[in-house]
Amino acid sequence: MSKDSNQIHRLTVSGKTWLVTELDRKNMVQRVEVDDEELSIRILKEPSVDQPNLLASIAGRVFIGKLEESGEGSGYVVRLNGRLFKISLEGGQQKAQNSGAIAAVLGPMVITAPMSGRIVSLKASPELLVHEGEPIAVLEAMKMENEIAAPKTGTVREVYVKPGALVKAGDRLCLII
Amino acid sequence: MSKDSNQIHRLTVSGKTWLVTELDRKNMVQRVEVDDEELSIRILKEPSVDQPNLLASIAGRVFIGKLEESGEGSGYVVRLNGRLFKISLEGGQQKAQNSGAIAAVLGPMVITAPMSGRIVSLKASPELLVHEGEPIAVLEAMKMENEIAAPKTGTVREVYVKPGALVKAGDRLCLII
Amino acid sequence: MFRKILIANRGEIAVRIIRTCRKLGIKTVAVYSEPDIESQHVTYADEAYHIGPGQPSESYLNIPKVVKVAKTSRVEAVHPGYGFLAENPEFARGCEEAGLVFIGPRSKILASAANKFESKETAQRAGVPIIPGSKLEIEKVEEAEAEANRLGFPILVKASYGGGGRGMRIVKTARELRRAFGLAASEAEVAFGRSELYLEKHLKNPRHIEVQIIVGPRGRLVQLGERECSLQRRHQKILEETPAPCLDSAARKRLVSMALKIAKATRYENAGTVEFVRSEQGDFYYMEINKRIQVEHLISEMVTGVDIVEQQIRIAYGDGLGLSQEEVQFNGAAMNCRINAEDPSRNFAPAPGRIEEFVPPAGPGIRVDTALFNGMVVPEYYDSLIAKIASHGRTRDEAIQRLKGALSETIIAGIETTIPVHQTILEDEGFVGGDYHTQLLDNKISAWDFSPHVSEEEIAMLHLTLNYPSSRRDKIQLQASQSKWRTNPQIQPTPRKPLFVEGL
Amino acid sequence: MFRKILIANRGEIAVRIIRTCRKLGIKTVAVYSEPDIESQHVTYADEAYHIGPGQPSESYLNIPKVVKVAKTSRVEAVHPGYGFLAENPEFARGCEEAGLVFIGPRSKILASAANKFESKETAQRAGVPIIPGSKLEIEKVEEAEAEANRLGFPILVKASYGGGGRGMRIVKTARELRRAFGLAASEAEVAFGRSELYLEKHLKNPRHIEVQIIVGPRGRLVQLGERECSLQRRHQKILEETPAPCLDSAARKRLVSMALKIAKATRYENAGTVEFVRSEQGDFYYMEINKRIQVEHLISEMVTGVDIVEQQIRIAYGDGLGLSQEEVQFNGAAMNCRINAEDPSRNFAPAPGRIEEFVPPAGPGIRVDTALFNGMVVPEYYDSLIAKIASHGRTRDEAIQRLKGALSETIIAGIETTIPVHQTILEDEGFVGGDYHTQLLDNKISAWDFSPHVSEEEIAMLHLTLNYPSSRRDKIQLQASQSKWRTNPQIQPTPRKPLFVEGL
Repeated sequence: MSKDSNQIHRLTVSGKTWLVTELDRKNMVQRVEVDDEELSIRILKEPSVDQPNLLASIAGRVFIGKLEESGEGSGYVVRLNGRLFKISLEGGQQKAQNSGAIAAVLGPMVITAPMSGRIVSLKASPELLVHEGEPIAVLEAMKMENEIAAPKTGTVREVYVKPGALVKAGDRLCLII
Repeated sequence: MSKDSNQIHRLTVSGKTWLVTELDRKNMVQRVEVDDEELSIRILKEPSVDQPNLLASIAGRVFIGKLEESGEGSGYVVRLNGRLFKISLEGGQQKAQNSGAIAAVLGPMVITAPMSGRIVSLKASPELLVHEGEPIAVLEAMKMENEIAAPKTGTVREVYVKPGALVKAGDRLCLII
Repeated sequence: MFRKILIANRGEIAVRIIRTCRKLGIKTVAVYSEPDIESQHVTYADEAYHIGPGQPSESYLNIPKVVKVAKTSRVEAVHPGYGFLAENPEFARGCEEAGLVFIGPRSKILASAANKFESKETAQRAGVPIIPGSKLEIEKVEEAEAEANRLGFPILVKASYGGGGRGMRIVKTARELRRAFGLAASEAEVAFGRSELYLEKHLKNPRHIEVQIIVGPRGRLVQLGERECSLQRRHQKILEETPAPCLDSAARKRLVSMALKIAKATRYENAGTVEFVRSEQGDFYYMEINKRIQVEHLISEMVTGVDIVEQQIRIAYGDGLGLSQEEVQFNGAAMNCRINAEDPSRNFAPAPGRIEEFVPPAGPGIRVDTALFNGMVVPEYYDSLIAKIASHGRTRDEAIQRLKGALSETIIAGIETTIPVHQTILEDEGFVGGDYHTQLLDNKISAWDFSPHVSEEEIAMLHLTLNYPSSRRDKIQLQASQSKWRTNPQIQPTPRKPLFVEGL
Repeated sequence: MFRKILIANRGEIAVRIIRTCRKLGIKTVAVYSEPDIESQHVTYADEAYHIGPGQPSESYLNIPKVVKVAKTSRVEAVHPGYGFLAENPEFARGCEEAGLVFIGPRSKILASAANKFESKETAQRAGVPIIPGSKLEIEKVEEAEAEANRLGFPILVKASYGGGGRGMRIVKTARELRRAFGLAASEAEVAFGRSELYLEKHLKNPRHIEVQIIVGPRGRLVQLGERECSLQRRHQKILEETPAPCLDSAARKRLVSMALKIAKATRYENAGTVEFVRSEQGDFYYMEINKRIQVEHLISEMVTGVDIVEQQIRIAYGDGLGLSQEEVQFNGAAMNCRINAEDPSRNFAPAPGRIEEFVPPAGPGIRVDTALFNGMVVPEYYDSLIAKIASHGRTRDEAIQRLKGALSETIIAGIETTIPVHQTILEDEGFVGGDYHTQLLDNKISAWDFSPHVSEEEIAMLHLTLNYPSSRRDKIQLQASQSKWRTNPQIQPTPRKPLFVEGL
């Protein structure tokens, strides 16, 4: 723990990023700064291989934390009092924005279906110029129609699906260059 | 599956043993004899590494089976429609009875606490002769007193606990020779 | 009583019907589509049969298939639940012709009210007001303009053949009519195969209030009070309550007597719901009669103790009405939250997926109707309703407070749900004051923040859990293994509009 | 209203009290022993503090510790739940002296009724019959013989200082008295530190019926009807119901008026339960008054809609009685099953352990009060009650059928429970007929088979699941890994008798 002291961590949860700094630790009390608020965490039980739960209390409230499984890349899943939180470390949100910007510059991009469903309508057709945010397809799932917007400005090079087609999450819809 | 055909399996569940024989299998219908009753099992979905559930129906009733984890020795745990069943193969019950009988003949036996609790009273004392089924200790757990009976007739050689002691499941209570 | 019935539905309503059947000692037969094979309604039923792939048209809407399963499994009756084939006269006729009892009104009653004009004319003859509107099917925009001028703006353009919000448009001035009419007609054509439209006077800030009725043989009838269903998002009900907080006993009496008039005039049978609109001035207008069990029926059950599904089955069997109006006691207030698999922080995008953890709420006055369980997959083919969490209290305030507690206890992990929306609603002054209408949610919802609230304390704990020395080792091990957690796809869908706004 | 209260309890009752506090907007402070640190009552509370190791005497019964936590956490009141310190006058006094409101009767009322003779004399003065008995503390067997002859056999020998079944003996003939007296005296000495005994006339096949009362300031009082608690195993309640099936309205009126007389004569305060025995002839005899919330309070809540815990808190705060007798409506019937972590197929041996899977029942008329969750460990230190599964119906029959459905839906895997016992009871003719008494279960239970029923179909499926070719590979992999499933220990304990038969 000591090696991380005073280092600023960036935690992104539900699209919001917090700055977390570990301050000092005395006995079983760890002080932590979250954004500008200082909190004292009293460790009640440290995690072990047999008992992977971390038990601690803040201002009397007891929390049970457990690292569930790591996700892809910089993502983690932590269970806190039964609820699951997906966490990105080191400013995951910013990174996502950056990668989008890079893609816009770098060129060809395959648009995939964000969820399983049925293609209700398709605006993308070969050689069509599309602008970022412009709808290129409508996907029906759970009795709702969902617009799929172009993530970048460019020209549609190939279209892989037809209106009415059933697609699975991750299936290719079209290629924008 | 074919190699097991017509072989009689002994399944012990909740202390009762059934004789199970696999008869023929045509397409997705497996015929099985349980004791003297013949049943047709229609396989709806075979288990795979990704989808470990076996789905099948008997007389229209749908069952979802999953091998959960193997227990110790010949024990298995199967989840059937959400419920967990502990199963012994090859007549587990008989085996348990036998091992009891063998112990009675073979001699020294350490009696352990079947659950955590408090020793309320202790009848076992060194050199005491005890008969099978005779109470040797009373253990308190969940506000109930539970008698621990001697599993064999013999002489108490050593006593490891005192009245009032807190014990954990598996802790040694005494040695009977 | 019936020995065995088939439930031509899925999800929470199929499970709910099975529960009443178990109570009555009736065996149940479930049907399931491919993605539903491991569902709770399949394992809760005594028998279950596959009826096709995920697409509703090929399974739950496949009349010949469902009727065939009913016949081969030798059931005596069929309960259609809500949605799917529940109000389909062809399905009811199919059952009747196969010698099966359809648990609901007879096919000819379902068919007669399929034409909403006939139903409205019946209402008028019975002396129940309807919203002023054009009576005919309008095909030409000029005709619409003449009718609109007669009615006065604002008006509502609606599809003559088809239900709910599809093809519906509010037109505020004469100038907008031509464009709106064209768009609505083409939308109606696509959705229902018929482009005819009609016009209705548009009421400002209306309330949607409905009356639950149960009609036995020879028109014997009881009513289980009203349900206030004005809390809607884009014409879809979100939260329902009973009694309606805006009604005094005189207004309630007037409303109920209108509902009974409609039931009698239409010679209605079995359980049904008479829907009304209430204007800001307090006038009621008859809308339509829903000929099925409704999603929100449970709140009427909670205040009266009457099992509506049981009454449906008893009437269909021929046992008659099991209770008189005098036996129906109304106790306290009840309120229901529709929990949908939708992501409110991403404009209510559908959120199908695997349920990693489900912990339902419990305790005094709480009822949960759901088919959720740990590890199940919510399929993308069907309605997003995954649970109903309802509360009952001696007063409306008690019901609200209990519901807030219940929502805070509920854990549904793995997918996004509309629980944060309900939590926001239950804190909203307009809602808590009881003074709201069908526009409340659409007016306010864009200003609400539904990204799950995470406190500083939780952030500190998440950080510590992630970085605790002994956790780190696990972390490295875990990173090497395959993960079941997919990161969200980069491209997020934006829901456009609901497909079937059935107002279930 | 109180801003913050401490709950000096654990398990389902602590969770249930937290739910009412949430409803009322009161913050909660929980206390926990070491093995309870990950319990639901700890994470549901706003704050929670450790008060000692697993042994109750060092944690939940540790008065100075609990009072200290209450003071340092700055609560204004303490709710004791049931069991533990609930009726301990020293604890109530400790709270009072620390400036904390004890949610229950004042310490002097708890203390005065601790002497059961005083309480019985008060009853007699109020004109309420008590079971004929010896009035004094008897120390010598000769004295007992004289008293027994006066009363007539069979008689009941009971400990003067102590509760429930400890030291209790039924003596049928004069010949048996000497031996029974000696055994009972030494048992009482061990259990309560006092060997004095007293005698009571033993009634044949009695019923145990109790009346729920709530007393506000200045003796203002409401009653929430009776509860039939005769379904007992070795003097411990197993299943309770309301209304009592044996009572007609005249008998109910008589019973309730006796309960009210007792409440007034003892100047009782807050919620309490007046317990009666009913003889085969239909005569009621006052037993004692329970000065706490009871395990089975939920069935009275279900038929009246009154939140008894809320009333306790409001009265303690000084808000007075929140309702009048006229406002209390009785609707239908309710029934509660106590689900214990005990193995009925091994003579109800305690079955603590890890909950591998918990699926509670739900649906119309079902209420579940529990603190169970997936993965929790039921500790061996405390009472074996782990869940209450209750049903409400318009009729007793509906409540029974719903409860049967609910029990069949419930999954508690990992430990053994008494669910099979309840399932057998609900099919028992004597119980279903409503004609039963406190001996029913003890008379019948030895003839019942509680080994879980497994059907041929299930055996066939278990076999196939185990032996399916693609499963086999997993099996080998699994065998290599450590198992969390311990095989049952070879030596099984035989429960002798309950330690504290508190009749909670």
